[in-house]
Amino acid sequence: MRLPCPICGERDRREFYYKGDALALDRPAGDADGGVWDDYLHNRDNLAGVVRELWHHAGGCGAWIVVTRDTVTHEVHGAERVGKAKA
Amino acid sequence: MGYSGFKVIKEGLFGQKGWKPVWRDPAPKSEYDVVIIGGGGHGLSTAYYLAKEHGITNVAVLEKGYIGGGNVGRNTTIVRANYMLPGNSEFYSHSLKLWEDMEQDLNYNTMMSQRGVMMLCHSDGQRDFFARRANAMVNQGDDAELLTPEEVKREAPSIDLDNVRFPIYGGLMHRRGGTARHDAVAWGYARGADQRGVDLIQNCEVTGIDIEGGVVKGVQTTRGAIRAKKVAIVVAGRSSQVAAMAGMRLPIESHVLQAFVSEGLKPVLPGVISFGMGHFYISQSDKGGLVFGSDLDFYASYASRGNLPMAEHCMEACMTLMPSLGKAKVLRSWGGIMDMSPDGSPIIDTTDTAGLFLNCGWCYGGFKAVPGSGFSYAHLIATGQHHTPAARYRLDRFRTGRGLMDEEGTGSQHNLH
Amino acid sequence: MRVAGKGHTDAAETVHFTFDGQSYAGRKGETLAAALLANGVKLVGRSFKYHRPRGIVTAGSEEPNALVTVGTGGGQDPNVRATTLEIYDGLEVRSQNAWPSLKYDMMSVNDLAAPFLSAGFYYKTFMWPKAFWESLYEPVIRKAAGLGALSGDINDDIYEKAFAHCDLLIIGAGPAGLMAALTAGRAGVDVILADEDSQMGGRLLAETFTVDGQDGADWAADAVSELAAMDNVRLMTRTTITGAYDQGTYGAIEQVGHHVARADAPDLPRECFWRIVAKRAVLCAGALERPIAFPNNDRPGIMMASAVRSYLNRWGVAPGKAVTIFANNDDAHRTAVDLIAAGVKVAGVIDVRADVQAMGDYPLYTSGAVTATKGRLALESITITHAVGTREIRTDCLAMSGGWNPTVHLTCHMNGRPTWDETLLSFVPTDGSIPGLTVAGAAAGHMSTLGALQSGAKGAAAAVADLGVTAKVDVPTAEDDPYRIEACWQVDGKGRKWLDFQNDVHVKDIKLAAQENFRSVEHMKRYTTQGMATDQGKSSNVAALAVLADATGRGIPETGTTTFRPPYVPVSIAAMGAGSQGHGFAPKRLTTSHHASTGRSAPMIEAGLWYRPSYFPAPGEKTWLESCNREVGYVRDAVGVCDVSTLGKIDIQGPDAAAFLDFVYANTFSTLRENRVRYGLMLREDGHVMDDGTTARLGADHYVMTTTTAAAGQVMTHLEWVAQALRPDLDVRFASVTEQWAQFAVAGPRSRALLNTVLDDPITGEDWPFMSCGAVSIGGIEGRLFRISFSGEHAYEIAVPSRYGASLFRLLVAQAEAMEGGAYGMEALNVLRIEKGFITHAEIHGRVTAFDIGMDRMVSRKKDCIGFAASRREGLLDGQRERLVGLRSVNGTDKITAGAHLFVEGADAVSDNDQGYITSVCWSPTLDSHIGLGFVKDGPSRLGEHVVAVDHVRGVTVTCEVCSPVFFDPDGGRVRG
Amino acid sequence: MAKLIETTPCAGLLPLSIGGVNIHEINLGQVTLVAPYAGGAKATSDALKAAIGVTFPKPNRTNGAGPRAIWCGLDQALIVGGACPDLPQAAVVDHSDAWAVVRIEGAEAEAVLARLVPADLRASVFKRGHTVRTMLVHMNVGITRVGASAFEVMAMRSMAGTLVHDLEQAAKGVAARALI
Repeated sequence: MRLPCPICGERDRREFYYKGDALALDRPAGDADGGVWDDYLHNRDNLAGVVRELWHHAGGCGAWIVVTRDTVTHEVHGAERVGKAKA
Repeated sequence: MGYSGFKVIKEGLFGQKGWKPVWRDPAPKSEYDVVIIGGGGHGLSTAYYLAKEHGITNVAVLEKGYIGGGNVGRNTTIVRANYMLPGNSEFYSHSLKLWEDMEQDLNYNTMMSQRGVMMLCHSDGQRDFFARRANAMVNQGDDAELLTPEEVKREAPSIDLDNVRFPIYGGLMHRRGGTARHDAVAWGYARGADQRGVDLIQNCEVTGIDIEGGVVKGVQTTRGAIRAKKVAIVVAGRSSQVAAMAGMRLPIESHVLQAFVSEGLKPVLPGVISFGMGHFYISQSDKGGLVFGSDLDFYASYASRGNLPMAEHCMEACMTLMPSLGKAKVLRSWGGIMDMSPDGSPIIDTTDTAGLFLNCGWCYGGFKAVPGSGFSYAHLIATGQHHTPAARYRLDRFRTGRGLMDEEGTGSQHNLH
Repeated sequence: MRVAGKGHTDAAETVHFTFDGQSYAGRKGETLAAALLANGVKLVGRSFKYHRPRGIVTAGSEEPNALVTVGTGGGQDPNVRATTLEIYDGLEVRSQNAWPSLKYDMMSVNDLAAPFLSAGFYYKTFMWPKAFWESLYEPVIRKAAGLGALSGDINDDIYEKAFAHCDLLIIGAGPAGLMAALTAGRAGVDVILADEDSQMGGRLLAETFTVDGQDGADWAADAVSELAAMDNVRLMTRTTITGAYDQGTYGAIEQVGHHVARADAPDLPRECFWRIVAKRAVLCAGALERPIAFPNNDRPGIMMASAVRSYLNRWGVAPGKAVTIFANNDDAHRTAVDLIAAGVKVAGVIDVRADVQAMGDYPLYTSGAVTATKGRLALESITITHAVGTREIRTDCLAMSGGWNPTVHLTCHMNGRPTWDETLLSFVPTDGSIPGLTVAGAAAGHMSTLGALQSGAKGAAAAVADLGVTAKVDVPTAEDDPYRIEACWQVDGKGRKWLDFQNDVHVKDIKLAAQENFRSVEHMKRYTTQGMATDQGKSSNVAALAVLADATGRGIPETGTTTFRPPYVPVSIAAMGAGSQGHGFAPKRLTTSHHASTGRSAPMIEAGLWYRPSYFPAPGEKTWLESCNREVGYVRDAVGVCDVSTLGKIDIQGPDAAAFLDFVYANTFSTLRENRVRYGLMLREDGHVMDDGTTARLGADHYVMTTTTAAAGQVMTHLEWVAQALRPDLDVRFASVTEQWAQFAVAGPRSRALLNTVLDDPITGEDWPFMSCGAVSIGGIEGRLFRISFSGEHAYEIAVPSRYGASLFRLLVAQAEAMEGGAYGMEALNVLRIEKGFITHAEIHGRVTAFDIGMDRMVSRKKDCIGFAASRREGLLDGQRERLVGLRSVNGTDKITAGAHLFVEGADAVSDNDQGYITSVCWSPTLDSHIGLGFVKDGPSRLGEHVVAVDHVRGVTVTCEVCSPVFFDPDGGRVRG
Repeated sequence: MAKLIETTPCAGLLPLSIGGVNIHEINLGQVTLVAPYAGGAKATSDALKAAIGVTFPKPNRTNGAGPRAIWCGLDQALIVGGACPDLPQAAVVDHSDAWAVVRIEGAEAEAVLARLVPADLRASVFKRGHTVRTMLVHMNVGITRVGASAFEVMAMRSMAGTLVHDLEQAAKGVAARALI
């Protein structure tokens, strides 16, 4: 398996660490309702199909990226860096 | 028909003509008392125990493919009760007892072989942690021993004590653990359920769950609508999809776990050996194949196949631990889809929909749970009450933080368990 | 026997090898199978279940029968296919699965019991009495099962792994593969051409075809020469592509050194496992001929027709003196033609078809079938029926052909299913099964040589066109005979009709499976073990499917196939795990003081990837505990030195560094003054403790964080996650400086005195209060000093650039020894921290919260932080949770053990009564008592209570007093002193 | 006054000469990790250019021949072979002691690295002056092509022994093939 790092180009899967669904980017406020945090921490759509998920190019440039990937075929549709650095 | 050595000899003399189908192929009826979605190990054992323990036989098991085609037929066949935390401890203890009586109970040789499960530790700290686990097992009434490195070597001469990257400080031996013939478990439960009147319906995919006013009414399938008083979901690897039909979003992420088998070899391993640092486990089947596995591939997948990095990691762990196995050749690799939960422990619970039940989240410990899970799930479905050994497998524990069972201590990231 | 004038081997290059102790001569480069056949050896193995005598069936890696063991001792290599093993001088080979000998195998009694050993019989018996499974039945079954054996010895044979990258991977170097490589290579793209054989050419080496009017083998040799001369083409022989994986990654096993005696090339890897990354691939793996299931079709001497041609044409060996041929297709007739041309007698061709013409001068029996065979250890005769009767034919070799199966395996590795082709009577690959891979040649169902050449060229041209390169398609002339075949899967008659030769599955087994309702192809496979042997059903699966389809009244397409999965051929664990044997499993991290420590005979223990000294033995000390007690004494009474460089050190800079730390730590760091250090507690987002450590503020926007050794990597990943993903609004940068600085703890009442012997400028208590930090100079080298303590003593940690680490360690230890102190190791460090109630990952084991370890008040309510919200969950703040306490054996002298569980006095030691457990213990020489840390339900409310620690597995039961985790100097006077 | 003595990461391990490759340790001198703050990329690059004549490198590239700037990860570069100027708009960290650096060169250098490294280092795609952050077996490394058949490999200092061991084993395997 290979993933397209937006910084380094396509690299072997062994250079990457997987975190999970990209919903982890949408962190609730600290005082948000328990149910909101439950959804954030635990509950997942877990789609059989195209998903957005978080990977870290740990064995490469160190970028955290959002990869769009099909969980059935493992086809990768693209990747982008998380967040937006301050301009 | 009963199976026995006598019967095998008789059929041998008469050309095997007397063997009957192991299960029927009934057409689905329009209504059942209980519809079980999923004809895997857990679904089949649930049906069996519903019939046997609760006399509920107007039951259909709906399987989208073939009976036993899911994880029950694609695992490393390990059976053990070596858990540490309340909840898991009593559940797996109960499940192991069911394993021990399974063959006589089912009249089917599932080849449950209690040749022992030995976990290896690699530091003083890990040995202390193993002691905690071992004592929890004994407290629960199960067996556990701490082994010295020399005792480990005596049990498994293949282990290289002298030149391994993470030295062996000892082991936790669980002698009542072992392996079983995975397909036979599915077939044995299927046969037992069928004999008690349960309809096993293959090639029948559930496409919808009918709910009216918060009460479950039945299911839609590729073979038509089926009404049911109770519907039980038990579809590891597809849990999120099926639960979504009932409007539920589960604390589950699906991951692929690979396993490997070598060519047949003369006996070389005693029982199951598990190498903590490499997250590697291996045993030898009755046919002589080394059956082994390692970690998840670590990315979400429904593909039931993996990639090379984890396969290589697995072989690397084998080579540091037991280099004398190096010339064994891997014959086949495969993948199963694991329901990974946020604490690595399963869910057996009711849902917000009356009559709808949920059984999922077995991570990669589902095989050894087959009898216990079916027994406890059947109890819940039949009585509406949680069966005591599985009473902690609640869905709401993640929201409340009460009764989490994180054996690995890795936290709520699903794939880390 | 050898056939004069045939074959591509050189008679002059004779080598000697042994098989079951008997010495034979063979020719360099030929396979063991060819050499054995040349020597008239027909019996080579025993089958798995019934131990039936078996001979060589194929001439390739699909061989089900001819498996042998090579070598002895640690180098013993079981289950090697004689059909692929190249012989060399001194090769020693043994047969397998037979006792006492291949000819007289006691276990062949199984064959007599065969009527009772039908498919799946074992599921129906061996259940009584219950205990007999493990004690009797299973051991007997296990002993009988298995094929070859491992020696159990370890050896140092070298295995290797490697990566390769290319534009186009061509799998198989037969006519299609060579043509594809020529086409792509000439177009200038980077090509890898891989073939499992030692020589490229595929069937061109084994047939008598011509290409471009030239002998096919010569054409192949010319093509290989042309390719070898291209810089952009890499030729990989003896390399089998084993698996297709995501995004154009392929696994491959190269047999690097199995054809060479190890003594001749000691450093040569035996095998190399390749990870090949290809933008495009063309599968030119050809096709595999399949047997026909007729009664007793498994006798030695019955083999595939194509194999007979391989042995004859390529190796110059005739597998028999009077050869018969049984087939359902035209292709097989060429066997007769080739044999006759070589002067070998053809005793008859039996063709199942009615309207078929002989291609030469041989007896042809149309509408024919082989209905019986004779010969116990070698074929002697066959009985046939044909259009006008039955007869017996004396024959010592029967060449059979049930048609060809395209080698679709790789196309199924990503869950693709092949498509049934009614004309070819076989499965062909389904387009698009592997992204980026196209199929050409016989693998795609193009059965003629011209068809293979054409599709190879076109396949390659299309693949490189995808990459924006135009390739010229220029195909030589070759035969283009039609492939005519008529279905024939099994022949009626008395006797077992074998399908899976190795696993001893025959037609009746499949029918029994169907009878018992194992109708799904997967059920049939699993019930009968059809296709589960070392060849994974390469030649037998399709016929078995056909039998199942027939037995269940379905067509073959509806019956479906089982799934082919990697690897295509068996791959040794040593190859895929290459580099890991011994210490290669993980990198080793050594501190700068490593050699100084080992020089002092300190036992080194693993701490993650690092090695740290356990203790430093002194002359006369007999146990680690004596050393440990002495080292604890250094710190409590004088001064001790310990390398703490393994702790993670992260440099954090930026305008928002303080805000960032406030977000990742549960407590607050923005309020920390410059040149001061603070203890920090880090939570996971799920509210449990991730790690702890100290963080120093070096400047307004500059901190350096320390992590535990164990969690350093996890914390770094976490910080990058938070900074990049959750708080991109914060301007902060990190860098690991773990490697940059060698850092040493200097601890004990004389620590300042010691430091003042090495620092260029002495320090004072006033300038360097507890939890201060700053720059210092040692011999003109700038370092950092932190006044922090993990022992409860007046202590410091001093850091210098790593190049000076070894030197500084020796200096510090020498100075300490001059002050009645010295170096201390992990054992003493552990005692010192337990005495003070400081936690490590033994306590923060992933399931505990700040509340559990008594640090909930540190979790700031004034700000949001990682883990805050989840840590407020009701279940995590329940007083009845197991919470951190100290434990002291009531009489002080009873040893307590970590891992013991705790019970109320008088309660049974069973799960329902469990009150908690012990995580860390030590003998405290300071307190003269056994002490420990542990977790007890509602612990802080139970100080003073007696509990019983029960360690069943160590046989220890001790009454303990629950106490504060801080055993020593609870007021902290010493650390500030 | 105390006197501290320097030790290099690969002391006692190198040089090695095996078949077609030579491996020896490199001393890069002063090594400074530079990570520009938000909005500080240009100013940092300009300051580097003015002081030592190299601009801040693009990903997977190095700049300069004397003093060099070697990209080493997301928005980070190592300044080697010269003192790093004051860079107010960047985090600046001394990394002079953080790395074990070896040079591997010879006709088979690429083949040796291909035994160990998943990244594509073929000359056609990985040219002189190109650099990657990747893995060497299980270690994180930086690899720079410094010549037609010469590479610089940087690994964590503490892993120097493993780095040399892995390179040595791979080189032996490659050399042995040439003999059959």
